[in-house]
Amino acid sequence: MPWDRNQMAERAAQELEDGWYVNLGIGIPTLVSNYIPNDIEVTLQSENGMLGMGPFPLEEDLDPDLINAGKQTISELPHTSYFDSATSFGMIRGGKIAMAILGAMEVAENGDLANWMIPGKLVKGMGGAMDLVAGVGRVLVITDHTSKHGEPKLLAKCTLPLTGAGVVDRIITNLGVFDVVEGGLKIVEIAPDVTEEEIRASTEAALV
Amino acid sequence: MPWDRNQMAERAAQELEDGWYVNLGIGIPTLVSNYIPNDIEVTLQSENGMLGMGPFPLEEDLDPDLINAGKQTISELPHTSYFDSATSFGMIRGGKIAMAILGAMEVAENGDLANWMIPGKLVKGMGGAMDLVAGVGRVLVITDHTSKHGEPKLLAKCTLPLTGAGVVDRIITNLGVFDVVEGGLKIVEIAPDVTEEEIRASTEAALV
Amino acid sequence: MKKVYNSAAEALDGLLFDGMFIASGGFGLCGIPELLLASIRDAGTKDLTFASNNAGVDDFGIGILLQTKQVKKMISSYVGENDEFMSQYLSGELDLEFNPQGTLAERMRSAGCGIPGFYTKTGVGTVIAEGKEHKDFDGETYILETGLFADLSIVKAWKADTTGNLVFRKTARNFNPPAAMCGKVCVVEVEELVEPGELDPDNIHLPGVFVNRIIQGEHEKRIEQRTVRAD
Amino acid sequence: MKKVYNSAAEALDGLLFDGMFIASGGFGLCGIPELLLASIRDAGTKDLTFASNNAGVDDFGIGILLQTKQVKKMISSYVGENDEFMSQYLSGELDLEFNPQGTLAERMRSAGCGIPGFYTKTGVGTVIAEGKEHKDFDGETYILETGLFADLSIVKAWKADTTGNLVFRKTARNFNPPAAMCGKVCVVEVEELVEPGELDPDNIHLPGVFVNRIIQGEHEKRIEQRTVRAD
Repeated sequence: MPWDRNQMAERAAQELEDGWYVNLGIGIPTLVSNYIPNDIEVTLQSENGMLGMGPFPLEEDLDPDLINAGKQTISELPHTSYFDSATSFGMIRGGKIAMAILGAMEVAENGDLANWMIPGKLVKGMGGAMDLVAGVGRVLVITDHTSKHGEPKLLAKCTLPLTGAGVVDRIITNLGVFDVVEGGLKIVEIAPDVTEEEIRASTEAALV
Repeated sequence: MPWDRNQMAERAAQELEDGWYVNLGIGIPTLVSNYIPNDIEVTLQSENGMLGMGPFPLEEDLDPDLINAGKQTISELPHTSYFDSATSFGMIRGGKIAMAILGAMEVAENGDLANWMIPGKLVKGMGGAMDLVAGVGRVLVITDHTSKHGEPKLLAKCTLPLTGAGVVDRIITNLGVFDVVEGGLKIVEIAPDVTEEEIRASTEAALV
Repeated sequence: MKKVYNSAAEALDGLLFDGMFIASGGFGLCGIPELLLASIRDAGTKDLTFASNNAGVDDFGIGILLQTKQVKKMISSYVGENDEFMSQYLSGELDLEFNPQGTLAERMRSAGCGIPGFYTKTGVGTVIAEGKEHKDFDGETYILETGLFADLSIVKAWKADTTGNLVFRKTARNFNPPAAMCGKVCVVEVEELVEPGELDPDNIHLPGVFVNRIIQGEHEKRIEQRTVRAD
Repeated sequence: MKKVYNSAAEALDGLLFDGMFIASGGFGLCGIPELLLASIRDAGTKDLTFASNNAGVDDFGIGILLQTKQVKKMISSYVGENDEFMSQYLSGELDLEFNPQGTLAERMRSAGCGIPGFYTKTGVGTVIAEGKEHKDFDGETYILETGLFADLSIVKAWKADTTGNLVFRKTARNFNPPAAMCGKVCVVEVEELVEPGELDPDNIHLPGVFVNRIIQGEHEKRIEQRTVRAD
């Protein structure tokens, strides 16, 4: 059976290492925080200016001055620090954030990522995604293997405007785990009861 | 009679305006702080990371963590703020400091300033002087009109390595006050009992 | 030199002109200069260009200036929360320049620090890099981004002393310090105004040299996405 | 992930190698990483390049590494307080690259922030500009300065919590934050080590993400120019 959203997040959490500072994108990546193994310390960065992001607050602790990059109210932790946006992206661009976990509209076999814009249709903006994929140590993408219409999302070449060129290191989909390597994507792991044939049938990118 | 060190500093203090943030160099410029008119508020910047520099401390308030750019122990004021060196020179380079008052080895008629190095002889470094002359709103130089050996210091052209090219706005010497204008230096004011002939005799720069 | 003014209108007096370029602090609706934005709406200043990470929502933040069609152009990283924005943009009434969020913040800080251009890897190989100078450093390709020099900065802080030293609170700091730095004049609105000496000199988030005018006022501080946990 | 080490030697273990490039915080003798410098002297690591605003005095600060001839090159803005330096420099034993103070600080910050180059007006028309790319922005000429990417950062803070969040005291902050940012690894010495939660999250001067290893120890904190007023 393919992984569901929570299982993908749980699988992604296994990628984390002790002592890492990590940025989680909106959507499934946010769920990863629920599965961080107890025996490692991972500090979450919110690019609007916070390290050490805590869970959603209790009703009585709601604070309009304390939100995450998705504009949701959150809480702080004992080791939290706050800083301005220039410093926040300084640490991102400077490679101090070990990993970003992001969603995708399309990923190409060469590691190109498109996740911010559908021309003429969806014009919201890239937010901090372009800085993240250019700056952090490792880019992990979590995405459904195909679109709602069943179209492959792992492509030979992205058709949408790029967020970054050649930036993705690893992809976790509902069907498995894939690394961007020389010549295409390498199957690292297959979800339970999924076959390589199923993966090949729903993947446009070269599988090597 | 030509001005002495304190009179030069007193004259320089008249250049200051209410609300200004000012950086004072080492030597005579430091004395300017003794003559700031009571009816204006001037905040002194120390480029090692402080706005609102106070006087030397009382013996019992000596603090190794509180020094000025000349490495002297100083004191703080109620409106003092501390910041790092990148921020400090951000405000300097960004033009937020209204005026720097600096010493000089040589000033040229086109506003070139040399005050940091005598090749083969004095190799100390420019410290923050190059950033100051390039960044602040207005550069005021205080210097003796001639060297210890009686040589002119206001020259047609600097002979020493420059601190900045065309950066000086006004010069206060023991003999008078001079503006850098099109074609040379303009005499703005003459010290009491000094004659224009005396000034001309000890000045190499074109006086217009 | 008095920096403290009695109202937003007073603090903005003489600073506004049609076609001007304003840098604004805030992220989403968090830490936005709501009083100054309302005053700019009341002043009716037109053809504004705004550098601001977001464009507010329809009836709050920069959104209120979109409703009155006072904005000509936005320089932002994300504008997805605003229907009015979308309709004006799609109809061609509003110009939009997307900047990656970190590039936007750094362009503001750079201008404030006298740096007219810097190189970044962000956006290389994307539409953001089109038309920009490319340069290799140590075998990697970067693009040149320029400082954003604004006519006016409007920002929101938590506390100020009367000399303009500012303190921000939690994630409401965000773009406020870099936005404050990049304007020819910087006007600040605060929740609390104190006397010099009441703020810790080691913990001033933005020194008063960057601040020209200050007002104190009541803030709505609207929450955009109210999310809570059960226990 | 433990960041706290028991001694300077332990904290530097595995990080030192001959010919390496070290960025150091401090201004004059104020806020210098005195314990780490002493430990590098004891380790005997050779052919070091140091980016540091100053070179200490003969028997304190980087001066102690000049005495043992462990330094090959200094990148500094002012070295006037050190006779040993001067004699080694004039005899050709020591290489020296002068950087304007603000350029040095910004080169450190830039490297730490992933910016390999930036333009500045500082030094245009002087020896500092020789051989550097010149570029005009808006009718003014600027020069390109590059990021200073160090192998190791050594800095001194007042307090740290065990996750590496740092707080500095008064003008001892100076070059420490930018120096901390530009190294592949950053080692910090502090006067006081506290538990997470004991520092105010709004007033962390340098977040723990920039810090890899921490030691706590006794500091001499020598005063270079003792100046007092009478009453």
